[in-house]
Amino acid sequence: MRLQAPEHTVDFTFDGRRIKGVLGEPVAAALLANGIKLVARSFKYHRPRGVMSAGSEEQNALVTLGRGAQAEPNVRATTLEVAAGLEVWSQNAWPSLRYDVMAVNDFVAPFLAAGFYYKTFMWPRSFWEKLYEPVIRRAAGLGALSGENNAETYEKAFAFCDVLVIGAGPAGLMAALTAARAGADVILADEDTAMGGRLLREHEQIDSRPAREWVAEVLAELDAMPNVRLMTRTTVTGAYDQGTYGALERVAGPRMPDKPVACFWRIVAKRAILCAGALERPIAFPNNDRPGIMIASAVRSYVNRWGVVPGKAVAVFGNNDDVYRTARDLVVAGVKVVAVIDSRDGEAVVTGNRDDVTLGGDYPVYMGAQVIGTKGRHALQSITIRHKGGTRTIKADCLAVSGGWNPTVHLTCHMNGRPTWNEEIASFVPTPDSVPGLVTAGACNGTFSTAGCLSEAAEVAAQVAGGLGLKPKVTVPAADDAAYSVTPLWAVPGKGRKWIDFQNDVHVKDIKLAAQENFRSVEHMKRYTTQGMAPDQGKSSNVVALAVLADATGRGIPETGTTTFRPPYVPVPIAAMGAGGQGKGFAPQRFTTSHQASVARGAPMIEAGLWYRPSYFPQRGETDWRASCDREVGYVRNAVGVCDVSTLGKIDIQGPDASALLDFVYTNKFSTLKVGRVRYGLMLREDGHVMDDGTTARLGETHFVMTTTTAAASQMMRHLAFVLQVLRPDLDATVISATEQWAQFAVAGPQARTLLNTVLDQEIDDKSWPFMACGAVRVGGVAGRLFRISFSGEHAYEIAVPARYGESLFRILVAQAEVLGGGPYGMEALNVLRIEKGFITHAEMHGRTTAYDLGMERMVSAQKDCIGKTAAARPGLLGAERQQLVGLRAKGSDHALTTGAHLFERAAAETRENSQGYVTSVCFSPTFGTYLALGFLENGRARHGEVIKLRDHLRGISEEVTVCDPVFFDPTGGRARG
Amino acid sequence: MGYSGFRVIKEGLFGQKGWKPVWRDPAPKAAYDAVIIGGGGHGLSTAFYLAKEHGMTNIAVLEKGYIGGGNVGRNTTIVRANYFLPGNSEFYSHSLKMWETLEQELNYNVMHSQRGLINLFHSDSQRDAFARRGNAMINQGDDAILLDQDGVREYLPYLDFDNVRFPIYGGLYHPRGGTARHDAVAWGYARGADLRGVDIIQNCEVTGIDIEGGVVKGVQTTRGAIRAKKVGIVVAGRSSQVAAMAGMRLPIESHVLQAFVTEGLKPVIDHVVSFGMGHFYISQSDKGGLVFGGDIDFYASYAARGNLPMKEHVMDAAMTLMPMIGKAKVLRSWGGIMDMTPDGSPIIDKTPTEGLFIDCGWCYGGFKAVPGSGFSFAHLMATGQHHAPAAKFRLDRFRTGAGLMDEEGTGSQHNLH
Amino acid sequence: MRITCPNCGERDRREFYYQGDAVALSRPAPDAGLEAWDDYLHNRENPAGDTRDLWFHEAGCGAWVVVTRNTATHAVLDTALAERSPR
Amino acid sequence: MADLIALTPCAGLLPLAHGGVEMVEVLPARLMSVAPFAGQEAAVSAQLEAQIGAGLAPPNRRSGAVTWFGHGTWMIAGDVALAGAAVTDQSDAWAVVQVSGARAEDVLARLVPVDFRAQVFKTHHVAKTMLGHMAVTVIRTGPDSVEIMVMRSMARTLVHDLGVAMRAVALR
Repeated sequence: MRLQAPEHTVDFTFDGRRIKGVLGEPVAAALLANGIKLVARSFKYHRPRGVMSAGSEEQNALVTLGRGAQAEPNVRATTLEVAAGLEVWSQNAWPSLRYDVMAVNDFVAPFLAAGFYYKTFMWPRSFWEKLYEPVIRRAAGLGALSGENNAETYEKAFAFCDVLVIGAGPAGLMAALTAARAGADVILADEDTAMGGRLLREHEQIDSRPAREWVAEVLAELDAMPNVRLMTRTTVTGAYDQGTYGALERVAGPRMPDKPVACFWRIVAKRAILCAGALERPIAFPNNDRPGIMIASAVRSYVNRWGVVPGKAVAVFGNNDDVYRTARDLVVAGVKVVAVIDSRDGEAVVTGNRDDVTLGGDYPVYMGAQVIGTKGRHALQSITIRHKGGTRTIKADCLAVSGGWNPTVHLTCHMNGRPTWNEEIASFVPTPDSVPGLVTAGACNGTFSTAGCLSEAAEVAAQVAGGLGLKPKVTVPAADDAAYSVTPLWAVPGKGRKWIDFQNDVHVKDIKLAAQENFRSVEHMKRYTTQGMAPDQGKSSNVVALAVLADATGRGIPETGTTTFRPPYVPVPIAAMGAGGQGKGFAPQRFTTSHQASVARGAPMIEAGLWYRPSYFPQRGETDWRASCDREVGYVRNAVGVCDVSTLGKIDIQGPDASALLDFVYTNKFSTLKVGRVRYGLMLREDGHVMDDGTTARLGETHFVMTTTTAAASQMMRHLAFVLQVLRPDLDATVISATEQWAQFAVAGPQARTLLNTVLDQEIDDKSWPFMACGAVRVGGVAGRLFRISFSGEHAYEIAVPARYGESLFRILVAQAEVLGGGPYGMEALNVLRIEKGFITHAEMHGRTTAYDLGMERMVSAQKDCIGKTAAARPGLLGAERQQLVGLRAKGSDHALTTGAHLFERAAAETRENSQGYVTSVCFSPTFGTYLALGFLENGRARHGEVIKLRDHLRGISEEVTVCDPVFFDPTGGRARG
Repeated sequence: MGYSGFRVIKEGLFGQKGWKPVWRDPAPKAAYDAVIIGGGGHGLSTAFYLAKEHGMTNIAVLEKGYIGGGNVGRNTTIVRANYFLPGNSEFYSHSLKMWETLEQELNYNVMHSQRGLINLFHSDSQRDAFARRGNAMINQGDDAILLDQDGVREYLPYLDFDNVRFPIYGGLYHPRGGTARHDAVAWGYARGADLRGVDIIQNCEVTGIDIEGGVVKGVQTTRGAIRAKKVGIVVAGRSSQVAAMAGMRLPIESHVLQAFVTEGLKPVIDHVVSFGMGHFYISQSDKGGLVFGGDIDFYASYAARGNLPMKEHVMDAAMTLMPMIGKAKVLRSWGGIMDMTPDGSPIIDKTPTEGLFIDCGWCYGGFKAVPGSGFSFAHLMATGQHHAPAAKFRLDRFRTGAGLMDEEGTGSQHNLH
Repeated sequence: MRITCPNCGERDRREFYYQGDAVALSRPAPDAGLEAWDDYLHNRENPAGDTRDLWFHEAGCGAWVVVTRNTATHAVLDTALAERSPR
Repeated sequence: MADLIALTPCAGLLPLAHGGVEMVEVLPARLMSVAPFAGQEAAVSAQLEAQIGAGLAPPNRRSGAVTWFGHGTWMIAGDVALAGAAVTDQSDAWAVVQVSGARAEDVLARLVPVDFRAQVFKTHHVAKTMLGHMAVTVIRTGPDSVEIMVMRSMARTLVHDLGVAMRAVALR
């Protein structure tokens, strides 16, 4: 029911039923306005539930928004804004919200006590996966995901400020105003759709005017200041190190393509002022979970702020003065108050108002009384109270409950802080300095009166501004200063299920059972009963549960302690915190200059260290990749092939100590390398294992260019910087990545020089460019570099030009290669070529192999120290029992080998104990007409010629292979030199 | 007093009044035959097997806080045996076999769920590495199946196969892999140990280790001195501090690993799934929450809480791999303290002090090891002999270089494993 | 988490690569013996409190930074360029 | 003899405009990185001053054609010949874009973890940082404009990421 008919309404649906709501009001308000009490089913017992609160702490009214890919489960109806065409669905009920078959759980509840599942479902053993678990899983859970890919935009952003004010109630507004007027850069964030906090729902005066006028005026002033940023619908979700805060913004306005639904903010603040307010807690009494039983402040919110009356006959139950505030507001709004039940001691039954409440009404007040029962399955019908004169049943369709207030201390505990118990307000308050740079003011600090909030916030903000070197001025308006007096009432004594955690269906007895079974630690109680583990994370219920546990274990609440408050304060969609990751956004894409040209030739592009490289270049008539690959291998072995190798890391190393640096990072010597020559080098990690390999060219006396493998390029830059800055700052050398400057192409094969001589401005010959020579060349007038190196075993070069000419040169080289009977080759052919030659890659340098294992121990120079040399000499890293690199040759062309297979002696059983090695690389070699493999085999170098068994269980392969030297092709290296 | 469905019904009829404490809260005695420092999963299971397998019942578990409060109650609950290096292979295989009868052994439902684990790969080279792993698993007698992309589609149709940064090539399927209810493991072992006479002493922090002439004599605690013939250190992330009490410096760096859970959802993910191009692994709890995690935060930390960059990385990975969970909301994130070793594999060994033993270095894979680690450590403490499946977890392997078990191949940098 | 790069000022942790204990500033001599190398490569003080570790401003200026930090609170107490730090 | 055709890093990708924010490619004629050897900074700075009228800029700053480019490194827009420093041609290594418009700051705030508020990050300030997952250099070139440099191979990702942010900002 609404107090006034709204001027404009929009239509939305709830479970398919058309509802009229006011744009922007909470869906919960619209449902209540339309008399809808039953909105949800609870988690475990599927009990009927209604709207309980008016904020993000809502325990009951969780709904699913939308259908299909846009469906969002577990949305709080209390924060979801009404918009035209919204589709809202109830959840966790089948076939319907009203008639939910799983409600049968409620009838067998005695057998489903806390932790019952730990004690049963153990027999027979296989039934857990087959029967028990599927049934439990289907019954559990709340809303459902659509199963479709997220189709909406989310975003992330960073923000910086001097002062972050969290919460825009009276304290937050005052703090922001004080800090901003002093000149601080302020961000004021509030999770509500409008700022003002509690003042939006209460009848209060500030500066002798309605508080809402003061709010509007302050907001106008803040909005006009260039140093203030106002962020509504923004919940600060977590406090992190060095003043970093996470915040979730629900982006306002209608949804449209490309427009984010939500933004996850990383806010960096020099200081923060927490003004997060307080949450009203319920009281545990029998059947306190019926639709229609609400938190008292929520009732005031719906009535005062949204003009919605949640009932026709409202009772109010509480242990503090807010019961009178609630009754007063209801009366003012013209709602019938049927009873006020005040659990505190006082005159037995009075009519009307108490002295400290300004406006009364015609309702009975029961002092020292408690609600001991309620009726109404789908909506509250009556309550039964016990008062000094006996018990009495009162007809009511709404019960407003106030168990006192819990300061919202969460953020102060996100960095391991523990809150402090405050006896006076019977709740926890923040422990100062729990989060460096964060201070607290107002209700979250246990200061509940409006006057108190304003003055405390002004004072705190002034201190903060002062700390930033600003000169704040404090002016505090006059405001209501009502004292807060609460007499704790956690659980009403007597029989019946008294719900504490409404979402997880935890009641008082569950907590007592936990204590009885010695789950006395608050963490044990939580984990055993699931108290506080539901979507609201115990925001309203944890303190009540602690009190019940304290009582059950004969301890005080402070000794009982709290569970740990963890971020996020409100649940954050994965899509928001992971915004940008979907699809291709997980990592940057790196493209070579020849990318388009390769794609145009139909090459499948595969990922290699963030780069994309062509797998092979298919031609008409080729039915599989092998055919293309074999042809491309043939180009290189018989004519000439062209391959983009720009992705390999190229590091420019200069300086007086450049050669000393190389001597230190490589196992072999580079100081002896002549200018204009290239040398292959091997690098170890400091722990003695091989890190990377590559060639380094000496361009000048103090100038080298190092190549790294594609995958290790950035690691190598870090490593070289580490050497120069950490290990050997005495070395005077510089390292600069030049990877991106050059487009570099391998030109390999017997016709390589012939091809090059068609593009180079000046022809080369074997004399001017012998094997392992390097130097400057010109291509069409453009300065380039030429290296005579080979990763295929053929006469080969790598030619580099500035990247802007990369695509052009690639096209020219390929065209010329084709003239010579060759063409481009991709990664597959490159791999075959290198396996045939026994060249290693990271398949062999997988981080567990040493130079010794690879047969390269002679590359470790005895004449100098280098990284990893000492550790590589550890006794355990040497010896015949280690697995050593070998070649493996299949019996014939139809005997396929596979990578990842294990190696056994021919007759050995295929067990772990007998596994003597494994296969790291395999190819079909068109050159040899058979499969070849590289692998590691125990004592392998001494076993050349032995026939062993290669076994791949996964792919059903068992083959006899002959162990041989890893260099299958041209072992003397004549072709590369020729 | 056994647990059974029958008793659950009986107690349901009589107001649950008959349930007794799951473990006692005894005061510490002046002396024990052995004390275990650390009441986590590994410590409790060590005590249980000392009592059950070796008849050592005059023993105590000393826990500085509440039992099960460390990593056993903070992990993402994955149980698997998919290692490939000798040492790890036989150990985790043994541990998984123990999981398969754990409920019956403990008379406690730890909800071990062999729902299957799929490690996805996204390149040929990853496939090759997984093939080696899968073959090693089969050599060990465990199960592994290599799936191609279509094979993965059959099990995990909801993944994003199209238009993604790292297309899914296939997966290594480990059908016996799965999950368990983590807290229940600690409680079940505590109950089992307690029933056999073990004293579980909570809120009892060890402040010193008494050593005379190279022989351990007992420990100093916040609840007084306790003499003991044997002392076992099983304190995970705090290993360096406790070992320092015995003058040891360990090859361990403590790091924070974060984990995440969403609000409860109807069943949507039926397996354990891990991404191959960034650390991300996920399963759905029986309560409906998506439980997932990623890599450690990479900086040494005892704070048991992490920061945003790794959280975001994990969520980014979730979005690229399975964007259908984008609308699921993260309810809670937390952190544990991981005892990272230089090769990523654990240590179960004697120490230079006679009678003092150590079980540590589980990095972030300790949960699935709980039964095996307790069994093997109990064996070592009781007999002085290394239990065969854990015999390679030696402390001196780093010094000598022999028997390193570097599954990641990242070398002696602690945080890279 | 934010770390003050001696070159760039205060920056988000995500720009940095973490290596580990600053023990790397004191690399043993090649002949220092297995124990010294074991300590250098593997064994760590691993304090639950103040520590010195090495970070690389990888997505920033490329400086290696020695960070004095508390591992229990994550407070950053001091940062300095590694190349100028005492060994 | 070959006739090579040049392509720019962002060829075919730019310009782009959304909501008043514009992104265009910047094409410096020549980029040379300069890393002075030990103790040579002053001498190198003096040579630069003589050759191009600007010495080595302090960290996080651009002065004239000289942009601080990280620990011990500067990027010179122009041709220089220097003694006492490593000089490396980087003319083709970087994709450079300019993002300008009243809400350019909002666009950057979606991608870069650096404080770009005008009073903090002023004209000719330089930040070596990251944009999304990429290492970038950001230089403020005016009240409403910045220059962003990224490795050439990542030009497409840079343009894509900035484009997404520009559209999102435009719809706010």
